[in-house]
Amino acid sequence: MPSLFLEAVLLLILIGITLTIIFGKDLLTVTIVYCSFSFVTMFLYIVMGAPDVAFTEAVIGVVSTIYFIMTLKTIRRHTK
Amino acid sequence: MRKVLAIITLVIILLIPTFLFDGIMPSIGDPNSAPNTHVSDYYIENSVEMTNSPNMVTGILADFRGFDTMFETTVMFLAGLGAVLILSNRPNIKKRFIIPRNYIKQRPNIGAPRYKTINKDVMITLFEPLMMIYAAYVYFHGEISLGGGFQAGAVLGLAYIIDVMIVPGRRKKLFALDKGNALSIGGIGTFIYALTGILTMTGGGLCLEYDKLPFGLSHAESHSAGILMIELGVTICVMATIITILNAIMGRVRFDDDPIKRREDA
Amino acid sequence: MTSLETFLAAKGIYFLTFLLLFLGLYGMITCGNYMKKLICMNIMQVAVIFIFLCLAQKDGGTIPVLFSNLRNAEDYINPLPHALMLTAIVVSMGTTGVGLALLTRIKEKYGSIEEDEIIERENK
Amino acid sequence: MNEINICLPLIAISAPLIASILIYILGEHIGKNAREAITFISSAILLISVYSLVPHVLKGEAIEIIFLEIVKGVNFSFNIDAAGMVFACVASTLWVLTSCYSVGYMRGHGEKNQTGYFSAFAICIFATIGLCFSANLITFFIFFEILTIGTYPLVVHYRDEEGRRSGRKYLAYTLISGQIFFASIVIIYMFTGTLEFKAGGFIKPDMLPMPLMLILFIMMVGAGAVKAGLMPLHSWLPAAMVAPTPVSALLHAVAVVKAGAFCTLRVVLYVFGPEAAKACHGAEILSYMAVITIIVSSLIAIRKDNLKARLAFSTVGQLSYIILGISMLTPESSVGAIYHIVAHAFMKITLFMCAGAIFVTAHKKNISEMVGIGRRMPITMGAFTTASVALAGFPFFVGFVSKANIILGAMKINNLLFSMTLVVSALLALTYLMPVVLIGFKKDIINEEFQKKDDANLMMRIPLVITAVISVILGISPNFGLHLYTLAEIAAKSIFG
Amino acid sequence: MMRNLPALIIIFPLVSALLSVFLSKISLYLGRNLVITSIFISLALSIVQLREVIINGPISYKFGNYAVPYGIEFKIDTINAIMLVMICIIGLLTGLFSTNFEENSKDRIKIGGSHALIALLCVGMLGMTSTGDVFNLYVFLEVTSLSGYVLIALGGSKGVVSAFRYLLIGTVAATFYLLGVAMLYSVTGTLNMQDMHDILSSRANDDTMLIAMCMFIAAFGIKMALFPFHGWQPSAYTHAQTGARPLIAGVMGKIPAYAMFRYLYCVYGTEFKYFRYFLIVIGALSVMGMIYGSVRAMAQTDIRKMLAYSSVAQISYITLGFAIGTPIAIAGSFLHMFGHAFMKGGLFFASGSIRYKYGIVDMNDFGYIYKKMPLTSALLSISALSMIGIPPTVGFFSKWYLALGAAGEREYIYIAILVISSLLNAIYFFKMIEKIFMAKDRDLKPIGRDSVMELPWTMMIPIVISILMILGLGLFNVKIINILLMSLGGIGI
Repeated sequence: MPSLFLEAVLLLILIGITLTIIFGKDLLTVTIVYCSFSFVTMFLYIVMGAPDVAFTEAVIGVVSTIYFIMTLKTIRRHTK
Repeated sequence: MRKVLAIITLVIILLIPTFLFDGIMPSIGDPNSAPNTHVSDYYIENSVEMTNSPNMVTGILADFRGFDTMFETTVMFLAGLGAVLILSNRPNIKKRFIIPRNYIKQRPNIGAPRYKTINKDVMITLFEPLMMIYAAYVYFHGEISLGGGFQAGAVLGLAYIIDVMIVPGRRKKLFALDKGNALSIGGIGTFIYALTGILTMTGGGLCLEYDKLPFGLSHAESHSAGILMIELGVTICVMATIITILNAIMGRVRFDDDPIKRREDA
Repeated sequence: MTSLETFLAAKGIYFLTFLLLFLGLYGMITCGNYMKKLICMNIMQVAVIFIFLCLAQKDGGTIPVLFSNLRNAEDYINPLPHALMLTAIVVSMGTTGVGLALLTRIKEKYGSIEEDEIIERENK
Repeated sequence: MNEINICLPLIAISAPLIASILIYILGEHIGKNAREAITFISSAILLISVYSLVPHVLKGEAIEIIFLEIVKGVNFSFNIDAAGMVFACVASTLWVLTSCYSVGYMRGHGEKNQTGYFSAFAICIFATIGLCFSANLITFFIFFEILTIGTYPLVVHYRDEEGRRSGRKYLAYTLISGQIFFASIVIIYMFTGTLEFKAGGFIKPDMLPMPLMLILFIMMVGAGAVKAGLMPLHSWLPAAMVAPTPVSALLHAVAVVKAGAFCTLRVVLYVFGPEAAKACHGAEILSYMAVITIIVSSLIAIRKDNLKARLAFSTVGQLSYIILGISMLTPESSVGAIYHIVAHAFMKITLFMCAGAIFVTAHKKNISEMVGIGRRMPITMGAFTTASVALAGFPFFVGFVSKANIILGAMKINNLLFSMTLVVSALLALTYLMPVVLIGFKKDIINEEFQKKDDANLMMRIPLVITAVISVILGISPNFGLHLYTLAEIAAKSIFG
Repeated sequence: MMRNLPALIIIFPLVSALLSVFLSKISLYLGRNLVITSIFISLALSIVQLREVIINGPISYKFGNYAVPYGIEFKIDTINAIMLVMICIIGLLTGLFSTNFEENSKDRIKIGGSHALIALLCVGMLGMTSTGDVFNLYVFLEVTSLSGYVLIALGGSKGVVSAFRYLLIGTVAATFYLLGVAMLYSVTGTLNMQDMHDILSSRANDDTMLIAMCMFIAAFGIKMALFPFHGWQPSAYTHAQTGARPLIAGVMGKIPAYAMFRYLYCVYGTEFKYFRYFLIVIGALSVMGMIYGSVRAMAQTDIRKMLAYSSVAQISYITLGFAIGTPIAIAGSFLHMFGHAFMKGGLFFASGSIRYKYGIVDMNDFGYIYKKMPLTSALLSISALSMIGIPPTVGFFSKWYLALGAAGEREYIYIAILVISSLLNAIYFFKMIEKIFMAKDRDLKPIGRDSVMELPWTMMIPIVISILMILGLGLFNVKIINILLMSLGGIGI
């Protein structure tokens, strides 16, 4: 089943994104990268055959990114 | 302490391959594995007839496991309530907005950027109604194809967010909700869901047994009506909660074009 | 089925998912910044959702929306985990919302969201 | 068995409890007269109801009352037998006298916290009466712990640093032993399936493996031994001397230490029984401990100048008589031990009341300051002399009756060490008490303070005279009034068959 | 009405909580009063339900009238029927109690909202207790946790940080739980507990089950603050909102313990291959927790923190009973659960009242409080004695059954630990009693509200009921034990 390859690739991308998030210093970058994380996640859901979940994740990804950015406005942007 | 925990976690990460020898989890895609046979087959074969919803996920979500969804909605309301209560105290006076009166006349939308372009105006005027129509479509069509109450509510909430954040100055906002009103609406949305449960009970059935809705409908109709009712509740609640949390957090945000900051700059 | 596919189906995907999960946990533990902790928490939850959806997959199945020509159980993938994970996603979003509200409040009270600075100010 | 007889024990037990609650709730509002009135009324009710139970016990009627199932399989129940009856008679009699004395002492001394004092006192009596009548180990343990907690406010009566320290010491000893007692009850229940007291014991020697049985025996006797102040575990008792004298009187003569001795009695003779106690060698160990305690405590007492401390170490020694009598496992010594509960109560309470009276009237604590005090307080010192002589075991005093029985038991098992110990300790008792009397009545050195005759006030004088007189009367006729000696004999007979 | 009892018990507080904010906008105290009334109705219904269960046996309530493994099922046996009553009582008392902490506030959302949170916390716990579906349990767990986070966060600036830490670790717990559910689902393909048990006993996959159980122990351990997972708990209990603290500290930790019991004995069952090892692990954790919690509690002077650490020790009593595993010990665990809810709830009611009246939380300032607040100090003393295990309070009897169970299994080490733990309890609780009755008079002045009575009646009622329950549960424990044993036999222990 070719979709398994796709899943593996997407998961590897997600792992890369996660590493970026863990070791990132700029919170805005981290937040934007997290937005892309949920974008890739959405693809993965579709590949896994769960369009409903993917739809929800798409909407949620937007909403939570907005929340994160809003919060980011109140706090210092750079971290140690 | 943290370092020790980190090392432990790393060790666990390295140990995962050893845990995952064959047989711990079923092979992906195996049609005969346990999760794909026992309850799953029953749902696939019967849920469409029993719930009158071609989208099996919606059928399960809203009908078989409707009680879960009731509390999922409650969790959303709870999140909104929590955000409002946590941020209900007056912010520290130095960090508060002190908005000059003439400033309000000039710029009724605090969060809006100073500059505006025709592109954004057009985008918004195009997008907002489209999003709302799409939300309505998602809501009504949820049981037939993808989507449902939650997605519809989230899209509606997003429409509001865009309205708040990007609408340029002069135009009136589509709907202005402060966080308290939004919260009340969220509560009422979830209440509609609970009310459906109560109605089925007054009709002589068990909780969320849509066949017993006291409207005198047939089996298929009553299930559709029940699912629509609860999806309405979910939609309202999710929309209101997204707006609530947004308002609660935005009350504390200091934007770049905050008048005080500009005064400081000058 | 090639051997790689068999490996992926039996172990590979699970391995990557678990790796993601524990990376999230690792991030939650090591990151000193509360915002990054929250993001890592979300990543962890997503990883669990992957595991559920992996369980739902079925060879030769299509998405669980009724097509008039397909009536058999083996034609559709398992819809139950999808319904569960919808709920889980929503719950995780609620948690994130509350977490962000707390974050804002912490910043106001302590002037920082770095864990070591907060501990320093708490002990003062 | 008619209904009145079932009611009587209930009245006896509930009277002090109700009194305590009433005093605690109303105490601050109604003033001290009403408070004392409540104490007197309830003590009179208790006295009458306990006394009227005596004839039934003498007739051999069994009075059993089951309230409710307190834990699964065990009832909260009372069973009134001869041994318990002896202790109940002593406690109820002495409550009346001590209350009378307390009133005098507290007023004479102008004490604070009197509400708490009278309330806690009544709780202690409640627990003691409950202990006497308990039919099984659970009920017994409940009252045992109530007694522990109820005594604590009395020990820390003055609320100062010293009081708190001795309170902590008291709690450390009693709570630890109580918890160990609890653990052993659980294990015994697991092995035997019953907890009902039975004369002669409900544990058969083959029920438990031997080392476990010995451990259990030591654990259970330990609880009683702590309260009774057996030697390595006694140090809370002198520390608790910081409390007011009526409290010391209660601790030493009436409730707490007697409860410890009574606990040992119940454990050795009613739980393990003579056979099992002998089989596991526990009784043997216990008796040697008691011998050491008797000698060592008497020697310490001689060196103490503080009168109350001297009396405290005397208590430690005298209580070991009871334990020794029990652990000899002969009928005669058991009679002696049970009767010594009565004897020691009257003798020691007289001594303590005298010490308190001297302290309140003449403000003297140390023996060396009391030269010639007999001139000022002849009645008090007269009572003191009587009790001292009785404690040393002179014939025609109450101490003789019990000690003679214990020595008889020792002779029966041909143990020379025990007999010698008893004789030597009687001499030692004379050694540490007679100097007080002699100093008190010394004539050659004239102390200005003590020239005028000015005895303690009436409320304190009456009780100590009564107890002194009783300790003489009981010495001449051990069965006077309540047939306490017969009761002790009945108890021993039921145990040894 | 009668057949819908299990659902109604949950729906009443839920509806009131949902409408509370809205109604507060109409009239200031309307929402709050509705919440209290609805919890009272739930209490009445749960008592009726308990009677039903005792007479007619376990109730199985199917939502939507779908057959068992397909829909969601509520399974009510006598154990959780009693627990429902307990949750409702403490919830009601807390609802009454917390009305006093918002008089100065005219913020309508806050008045309606904080009571809505209490009601939702009750709803979450009621649901977790009665559900028979593993995923439904997760949803209720989240409802409970979220309302818990917010109630903790409302307790001031330190509360916010504690709430955030609790949120992070609580979400990890929920994620672990979900992971465990995924593993069990991969073996069984069902989500119903009873169905799962049937399938697991016929088609066991021991390795997966082993990992899943580790996940469950970690998840519930975090949620109930079992020893190595307790890190969030002391500061969270300390800084939670004063009005809601009795509910949070008294009941919130017990429900995950019950859930763990369900997994151990109802889903896995004693015939599971590694069952003995789990019992040993849980027993070891409990033993360490008892000692650790008591030792830490001794060092505290803030009464709230001392009580929080003592909770770490007390929750271990409950898990110890599960680890012993005989019916009598498990019944003792549950008795301790009920008893401790009232003891700890009572102690927090009392400390909250002292804080309400004099604004103090440090025990060194408690001098002569017994003259000023006799009833409160009576409650403090009785609860403390019960914690130590002095008869005839309930703490003694639960310890009795635990020790009896341990003796029956010949686990003498557990008895020794029980004894040591109660002595350690005695050390710090008598420290508190000394402070109440014997410390120097500090000339405390009531802050603000001066009244004839010791406290307002909404605070007196919880205090009096706590005293009565501690003594009543102690004296009539056999009735409860019999009811509990009735169901434990049905589970097959």
